[in-house]
Amino acid sequence: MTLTEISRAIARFLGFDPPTDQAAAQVILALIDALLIFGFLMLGVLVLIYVFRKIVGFIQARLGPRYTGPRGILQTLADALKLLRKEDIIPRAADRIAFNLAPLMVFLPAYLVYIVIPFGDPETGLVVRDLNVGVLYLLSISSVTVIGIVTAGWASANKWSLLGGMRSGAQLISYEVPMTLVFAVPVLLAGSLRLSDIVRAQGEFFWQWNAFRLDFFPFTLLAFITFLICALAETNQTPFDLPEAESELVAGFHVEYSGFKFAIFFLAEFGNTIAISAIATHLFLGGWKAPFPFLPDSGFWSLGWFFFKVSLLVLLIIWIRGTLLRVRIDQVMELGWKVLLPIGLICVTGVGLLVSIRPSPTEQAKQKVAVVSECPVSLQKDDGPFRWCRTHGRT
Amino acid sequence: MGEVIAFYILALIIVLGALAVVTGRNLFHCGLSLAAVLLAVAGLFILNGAEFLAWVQVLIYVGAVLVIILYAIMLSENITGERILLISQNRGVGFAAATLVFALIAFLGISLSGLLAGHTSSVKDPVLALLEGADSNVIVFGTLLLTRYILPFEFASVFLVIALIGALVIARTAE
Amino acid sequence: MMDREKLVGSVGVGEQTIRTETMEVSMGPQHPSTHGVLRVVLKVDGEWIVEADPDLGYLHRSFEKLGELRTYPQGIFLTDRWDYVSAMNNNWVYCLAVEKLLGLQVPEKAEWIRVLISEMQRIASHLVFMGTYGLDVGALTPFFYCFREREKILDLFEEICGARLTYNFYRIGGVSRDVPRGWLDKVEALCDYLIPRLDELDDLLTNNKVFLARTVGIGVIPPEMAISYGLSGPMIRGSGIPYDLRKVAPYSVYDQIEFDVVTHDGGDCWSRTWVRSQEMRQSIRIVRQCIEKLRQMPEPTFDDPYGPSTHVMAKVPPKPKPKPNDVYVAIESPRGELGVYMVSDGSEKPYRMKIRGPAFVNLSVLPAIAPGHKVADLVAIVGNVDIVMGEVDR
Amino acid sequence: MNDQELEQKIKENWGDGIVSLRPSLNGLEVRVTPNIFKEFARWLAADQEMEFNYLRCLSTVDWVQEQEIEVVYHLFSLRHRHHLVLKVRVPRKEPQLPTVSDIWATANWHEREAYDLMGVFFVGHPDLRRLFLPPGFEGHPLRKDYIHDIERFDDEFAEKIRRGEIQ
Repeated sequence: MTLTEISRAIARFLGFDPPTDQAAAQVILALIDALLIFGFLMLGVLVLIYVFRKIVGFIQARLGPRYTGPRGILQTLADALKLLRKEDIIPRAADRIAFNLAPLMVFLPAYLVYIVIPFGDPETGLVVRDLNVGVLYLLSISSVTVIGIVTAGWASANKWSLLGGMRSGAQLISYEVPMTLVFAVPVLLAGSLRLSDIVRAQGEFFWQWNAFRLDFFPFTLLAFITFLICALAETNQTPFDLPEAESELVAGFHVEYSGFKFAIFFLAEFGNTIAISAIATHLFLGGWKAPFPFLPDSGFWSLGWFFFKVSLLVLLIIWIRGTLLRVRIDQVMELGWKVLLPIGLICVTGVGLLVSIRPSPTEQAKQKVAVVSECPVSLQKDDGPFRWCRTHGRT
Repeated sequence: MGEVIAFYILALIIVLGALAVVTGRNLFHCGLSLAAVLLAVAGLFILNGAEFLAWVQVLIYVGAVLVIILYAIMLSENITGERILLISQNRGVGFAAATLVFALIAFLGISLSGLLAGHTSSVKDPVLALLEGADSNVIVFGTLLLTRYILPFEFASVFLVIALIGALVIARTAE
Repeated sequence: MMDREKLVGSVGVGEQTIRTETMEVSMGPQHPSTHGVLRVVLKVDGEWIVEADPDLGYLHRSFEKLGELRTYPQGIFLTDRWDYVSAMNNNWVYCLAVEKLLGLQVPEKAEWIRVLISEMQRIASHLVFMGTYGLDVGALTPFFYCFREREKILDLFEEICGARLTYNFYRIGGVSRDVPRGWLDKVEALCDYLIPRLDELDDLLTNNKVFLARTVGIGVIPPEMAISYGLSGPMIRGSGIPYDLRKVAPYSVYDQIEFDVVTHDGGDCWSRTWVRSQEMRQSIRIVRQCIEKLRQMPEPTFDDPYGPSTHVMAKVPPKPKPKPNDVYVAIESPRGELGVYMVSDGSEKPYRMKIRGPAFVNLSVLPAIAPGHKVADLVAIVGNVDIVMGEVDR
Repeated sequence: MNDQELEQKIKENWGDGIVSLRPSLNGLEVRVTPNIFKEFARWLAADQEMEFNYLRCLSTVDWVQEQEIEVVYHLFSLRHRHHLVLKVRVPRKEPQLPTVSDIWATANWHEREAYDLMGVFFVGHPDLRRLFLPPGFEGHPLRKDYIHDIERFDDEFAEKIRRGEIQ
């Protein structure tokens, strides 16, 4: 059963038969999709936090949660409930509107990125909307987070949170630049901005995946590493957890937040961690593909492979968090602008040159795109390409 | 039907947001209203089938330009003391000028669209003809940018590089 | 270090300059990395510190006054609370001062036990430093490792005096009890256990690339400045001056013990951290020598290991009344020169007791070295002073 | 230099200002008058053979019977490794002494502490504020005749805070 089918089944249960009632069905289906994604996000974050606590506990020679539920698996839930029950404090000097709006502005992008991420092979329908500009969508949506963080820092009327918000904004913007550059590498290789196309453009063997592929060595590997570092910075993970560096800025931009709003920030942070791992999986690690062609990777196997790779990346992030310490803000900036940006440029230039010299993979990709667009199961129907061109260019 | 409803909702957001930007008293709220306007404009682009443009709009205007604006507000406003209040002084003149500019743009838009429609209907564009079968407007867009509109495109990039170097030069003299 | 004009900052071209405004930030007393209740009033220009003014007294408990109101043996109970991370040293310096006023000779075994325990306390204290300093610069994991190791030392302390934080073990004229049988073996086993752990800690923290990036060149104290500010302990040794009271003015039996005074010329936060990490190894060396020595001394002759023992305790009257005199006694505590200036007027209570806390003096250099650094560096610098507010405020 | 040599040297260079010179438990103890104190301290720090560059401790003792406050400096020379105890007494009614924080920076906070708790005014100190006790606190608690009226103190303090005189 696929995501689409689940949605349709629920819609049918609610009394909307999709084929007959088009407009309403669309809305209902979209809502159900949104709810499913939200459910996935919540569940994923709950599991992630539990795993995170256990693994960090293991690294730090302690036990982690133990008592709430079997092996402490309900601890996160208990904490979430605790946070929801807490008093919601708004500082007197705070800008109430912006203060209340900020958590939403941070959370929504973290939530919206899941729309384009295929959770497995899109042919089986494990994606909400496989947008044709998926990569661009990811970049632009995640760039909105900065505004939420800056607003949170400013609206709290607290100097620490202002400093934290400013730091965070500076960090996110700085790392978006090299990140955008290395995003271009898989796009160049696949000749498409669609995430599923990027995955399809990667080979069947694991050494043909973007991160390890030998024909573009070392540019793609460099791009992958750069992406990982940027991912750490974008999700505020150690060693780039300066925006909330508790030993310097107390808690950074969310120092004045409590209860539910704090929970939302927390949710967004961990949601982003999963999302960025998923994006890295699709862009560089062959998405839902098995490492060897003789291993099954269709249908629900694709789901399994995808989550396996995402988990590996998340584990890597947790491991780094348990090992490294925090760098200073100027060192963060230096790394971003003086090291990662040139590396990103080199990667893009190198891959671009190699692509233009070699027998064009773009052409192959185009053929694949054509094949994909004929796929009957694909939920996404592309709207008219650049309507202006079409209407005015023809006839 | 759905598109029409979406258009009116977006238009409402744009108009109200724009009004909030120019009449708001709290500078920071003005900035946030501007964000809403820009996002709604991106929504309009999507309605017109220009996804690429829409997300680039979000990426650049919301993710970069607006953040710079918010930074400027945050850094110049004294958070411990009184807040800076934005009071428009020449409302009448401003309104008149805005109306004039709006009328001009509307006139140009209407007349130009008619002109273009009449013009392009007779000429078959070779580039567009080549791309007839493509299914993603991104490819059309990219191809057009790097073939037909290569000169403006390169012009823009050279301009940006000049601006970048200029900013660096200004920043360096301070040291 | 940048000068102040540069710090306040002016950006612009030619004649036109934009002056940026400084912001006053109160760091602490409720701040995660001020080690208790230190408050630093900061003037910052963006992230740059222009001025740092420590505000003390949030943990002021007036021990000097309280000391005047207690008899000499009663005063020992107060000492545990000065520097609660290395309480044994506080006990020691207080007892030393009273013994010196009384002209008392401490039994040799007691001296060796004192040295042994004091060095173990030094390791424990430095472990706390390494852990919390890791926290300050953003590394959570070393904290747990350090505290795991420290627990083992505290377990051994618990075995000899029943307490884990406020020991009250040293007494005027010796120590309260002899060490139990088999305890020395446990200490030796601990030494064997600790050496690889310290190496691991160095790998994890001291020689970590990010740690180096955060601490090298930060909070540099030139040697002249260190002397002028009267810094002591790792703070002055990190500036390359081998000022260690155990060598410079040996007390107890330190003149019979072989060890090296660890110094580093860097003068920055990393040097001081490195000095501490090496000092732990030197302490282990001293502990081993003490064990060696104590093994040659008579075991307790009675069966109850916690019973009274004359060979670790000199004969002291229950209410000692030293002749009117004054004395300044200082020992090398983990933080540096911990001194007590004690004036007696012939009564059973000290007339005046002044505590010279090493962290207090070490902290006084902060306003001089903090400007020109970033807020994050201030955390690194304050953490590196290894302050214990109980002793700074007293 | 050992204590005898130190004594010799001080006797040679300083006449009237020296009140007493005697051995103590911490080496040579010199008591000087407040008049020559600053000059003497400067000489101790600067003289090549003395070079007392390290101020170990600065203490104050309230001799209430003599109506005097004694300020005690424990000095140490890192190069020559000799110790010296420098004592100076000031009248209790008007305890004033020139600062030595320009000679030994250690004295900066120690003098603030002494001012805070004992009420000795160090003339020329760059920043003579209370160190431990809050600004607006009255009296100097380490003096022998200080009586802390907790209720009066609390009320007055609360009142001052309410009026905004104290932050």
